[in-house]
Amino acid sequence: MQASEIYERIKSKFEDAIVEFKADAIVEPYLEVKPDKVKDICEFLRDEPDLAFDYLMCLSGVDYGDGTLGVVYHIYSMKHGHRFVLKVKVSVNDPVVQSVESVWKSADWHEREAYDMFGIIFEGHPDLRRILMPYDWPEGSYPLRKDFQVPEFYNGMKVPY
Amino acid sequence: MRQYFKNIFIAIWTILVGLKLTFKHLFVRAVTIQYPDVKLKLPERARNRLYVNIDDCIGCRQCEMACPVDCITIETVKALPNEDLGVTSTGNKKRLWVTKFDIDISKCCYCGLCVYPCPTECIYMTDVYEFSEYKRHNLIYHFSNFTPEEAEMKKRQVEQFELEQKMKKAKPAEQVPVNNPESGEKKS
Amino acid sequence: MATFEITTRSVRGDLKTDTMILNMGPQHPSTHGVLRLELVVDGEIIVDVIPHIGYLHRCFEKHAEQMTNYQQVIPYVDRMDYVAAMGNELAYVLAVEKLMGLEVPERVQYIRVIMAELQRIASHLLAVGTYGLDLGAFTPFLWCFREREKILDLFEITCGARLLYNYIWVGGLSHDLPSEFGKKLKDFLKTFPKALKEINDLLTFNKIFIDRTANIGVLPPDVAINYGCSGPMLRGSGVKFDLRKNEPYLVYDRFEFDVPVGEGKMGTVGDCWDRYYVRVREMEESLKIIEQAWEQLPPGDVHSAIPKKVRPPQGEVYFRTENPRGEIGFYIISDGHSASPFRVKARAPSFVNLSVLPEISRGYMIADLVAILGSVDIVLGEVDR
Amino acid sequence: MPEIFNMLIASFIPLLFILIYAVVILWVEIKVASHVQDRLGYMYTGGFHGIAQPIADLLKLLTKEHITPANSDKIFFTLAPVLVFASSYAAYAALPFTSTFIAANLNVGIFYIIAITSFVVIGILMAGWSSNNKYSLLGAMRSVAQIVSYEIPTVLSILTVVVAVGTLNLQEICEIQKGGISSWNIFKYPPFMLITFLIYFTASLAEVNRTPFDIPEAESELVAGYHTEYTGMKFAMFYLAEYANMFLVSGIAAILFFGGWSSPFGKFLSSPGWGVFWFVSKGLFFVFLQIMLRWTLPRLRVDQLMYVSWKVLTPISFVNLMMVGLWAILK
Repeated sequence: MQASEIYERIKSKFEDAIVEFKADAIVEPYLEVKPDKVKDICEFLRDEPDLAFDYLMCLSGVDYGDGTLGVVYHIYSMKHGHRFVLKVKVSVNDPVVQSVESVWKSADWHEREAYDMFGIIFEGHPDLRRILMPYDWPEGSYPLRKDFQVPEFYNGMKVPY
Repeated sequence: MRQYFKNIFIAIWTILVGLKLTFKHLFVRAVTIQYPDVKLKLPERARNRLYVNIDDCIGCRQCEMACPVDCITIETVKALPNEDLGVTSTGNKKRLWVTKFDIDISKCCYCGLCVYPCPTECIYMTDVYEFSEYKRHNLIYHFSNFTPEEAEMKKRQVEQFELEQKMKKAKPAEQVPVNNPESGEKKS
Repeated sequence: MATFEITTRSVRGDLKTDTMILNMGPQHPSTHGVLRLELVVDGEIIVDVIPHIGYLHRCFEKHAEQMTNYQQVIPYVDRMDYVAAMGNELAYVLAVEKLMGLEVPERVQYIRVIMAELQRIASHLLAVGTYGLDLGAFTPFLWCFREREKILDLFEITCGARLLYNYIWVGGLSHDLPSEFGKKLKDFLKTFPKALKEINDLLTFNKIFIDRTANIGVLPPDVAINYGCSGPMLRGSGVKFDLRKNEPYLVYDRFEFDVPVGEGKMGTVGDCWDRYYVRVREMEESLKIIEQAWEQLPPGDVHSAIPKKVRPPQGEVYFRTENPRGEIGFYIISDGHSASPFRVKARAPSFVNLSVLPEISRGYMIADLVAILGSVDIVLGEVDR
Repeated sequence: MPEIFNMLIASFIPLLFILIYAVVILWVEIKVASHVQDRLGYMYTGGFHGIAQPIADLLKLLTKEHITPANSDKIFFTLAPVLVFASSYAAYAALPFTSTFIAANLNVGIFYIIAITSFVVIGILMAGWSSNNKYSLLGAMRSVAQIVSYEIPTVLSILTVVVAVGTLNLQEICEIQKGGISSWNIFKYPPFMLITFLIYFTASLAEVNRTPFDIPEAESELVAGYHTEYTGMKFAMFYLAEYANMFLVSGIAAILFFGGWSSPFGKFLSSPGWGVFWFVSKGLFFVFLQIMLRWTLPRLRVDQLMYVSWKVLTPISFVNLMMVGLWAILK
């Protein structure tokens, strides 16, 4: 199924959740949706038999550098062999996105990573801890954000050595 | 019951098959070599220790830019108009004194990215792979012909020259003679 | 020595017993690196597994943003899955090329296929060997290494490095194949099946090995898909999904090869033995691909399409390829004006595959956990990036 | 006075044998391992194929620091390796090296050996418990379960031989098999004695914690099992005990099934001096077999180990015992 058809299907069900559908984006079209509806949309995408997006390829956090953070979902259907890109944008001051952990289990660690690196809070995630950074990494410091400053000292060690 | 005895039989059989194989390998020629005594010849493309032929370096900093781990540090000083630095073996004319060309080989990741952009092919990877040191700072290789003091002197010379130039620009005077043969010997 | 049933929890009755927390790793012989597993065990039976990762985190994604151009990211990409560096480079380079809309010469594509498949064999050899090591068989490990050395020699004569190649470049390759490559490759293709048979005899079909791995760590296909597993992990569960077949990239659609899937030959579909055997069979299939690719290899120049400056247009791409460990994907955002990527996200197969570990290891014994972890075949460089 | 002197000499000879044998077998083990794996192993120390490397290793172990973990039970921690080594050393007393030398010619020699080697279990449990390390404890628990359950098939198979030869005295068992290869126990009551031997050999592998039954020290699961925390000479004691045990079970196998010190050619080369040679070389052959098995097989899991013992070896050895007994009565 083509991306535009998939978009039509989503539009017919979640008219109010859609922010933007960019059909002419370079390489792949994507659909931007509202962060508080993403779980419902994902559930719909997974459960609808002719969409059947059962495989979450990748979930990436992004810092766009202009005060917005984003989450990008690349999803794939093992059954039909089609793919789709969903996007969510939130402001850096209130970065709350619905968790899709209950839809695809693979989102579990990916969401933890996005939280760890960007501070995006996934609402409804059962175990939102840091995953790659050490547990004693300072609260509120998210290394992949564009405004991240490398600390001068880490645990008494000078950076860079 | 049949499965039970079959299992026992398969277990014994596969163990015997394995034993036969390992026993056979007792007499197979070893593939390892006795390293410090015997050394393999490395292929010509082997990427190991970096080497810089400083006589050919024109100080273009291409390698420094290409390095993904920033292990190369280059400092250059502009040659005075009266100094002739000669040409490299590839025929490029040298215009800069390379007062500092340090490679911190302990940071080097042996990717070889610095080798390709070099216009005079003066930086390349050799097949030397034994260069462990007791002190970490010994792994910073200084390829430049200048000692720090000489480099400092050179820098001051140029500063002074530029100052003079500025002064001269302010009040133009006769040309400084180019191609002073003595200053070409300054190197080393 | 028949297959045996797993009891999930010991019977307690009136006896007061307690679970014990056992720290496995970060320094442990069978965690394949610096993985720390917090095991909650009831005697020898595992109640829960909590993986703690990040000990090898090297900020790959941050590094990639800090580079001055796209080319410089490649050495960093190498270091993700350091036993299958060619595959990582391939995925990254193909993603950038797709973003730029770059066409590469046929010869480059064929050489890339040969390299990627050789790398797959090398990586699977390591996986098979260390799996034997995890289960106490030391000899197959070194036999596998002996074979792997031959592949590394091939890589060394081609690009000068044995492990971290920086060979596949955007638009081309760093070197063309050397003249002696063909002869050495043919030697390898001739001797490898024999070596593989020896390993099969010694390890794969050994009764003790089968008993240790069959019916252990069963991963049903729907769980595997839901957890995003890929590669031998997914195919071991019987899902016939291989990106080389399903989403052909390079010139994979021109070769004939099978996609081996787990068949439950020794136990249940999706157990450790299936995952292991899928890897062994994949090596044979890779051999087939290499043979065909070498025969069809066209002449040409490998440098002709390398662009002077890699500067993709504004846009983003998610490109995935089949690495030895599964689907490796790169999500690259380019802002259009700078020469370095705006954001690179690596979807590492081991990272995703590892997340299913707690799900499939509950109720087994500590010795089984080692077997399961070995069959997942993680590389910590890739898990932590 | 001379009696004590004699006893000292008699006890010293097995000790000397163990030490020399351990050094040799350490070297053999490493060399076999490396050649099986297509490599050379150590080559430098002592000239020919690193012949002096085991001695260097032992010296290194002797000079290493003794580390006692802070929270360990110090008395047991120190005592455990001694106990493990002492029990396997004590078993050598009843081992007939040749027709004229046996440290203690006991009527119930084989019974004594079975009894005294059981002490190893206590030593291992002490080591695992006192280390205050979870891995050690798990290893010790496995080891105890393993040795206790494998005692049964071992004893049953030994009992089968005893039924066949009608004595518990090891020296007499050897005397009976004196007439060359054809009179060895292994060829009696075919095929039951052969099966008995296989059971004994398998069970003895488990008794000495060798692959495929090395789960107490399974390095990829339990790091090093019960001796994880041991260093220096204490560790060397465990090591020595393991190798001493290896020869012990191999020696018993040689005595029970392969004629012990008797020559395979009947009267030819059967003087007491040659007796030592035959006995040691038969024993070493089985040690070699154990080493080969170690570098061939993966290891079993702890419950499969129990399965092998209780559901395979024990019932079959019971059947064997009965058949041999019946046959002996009917004969």
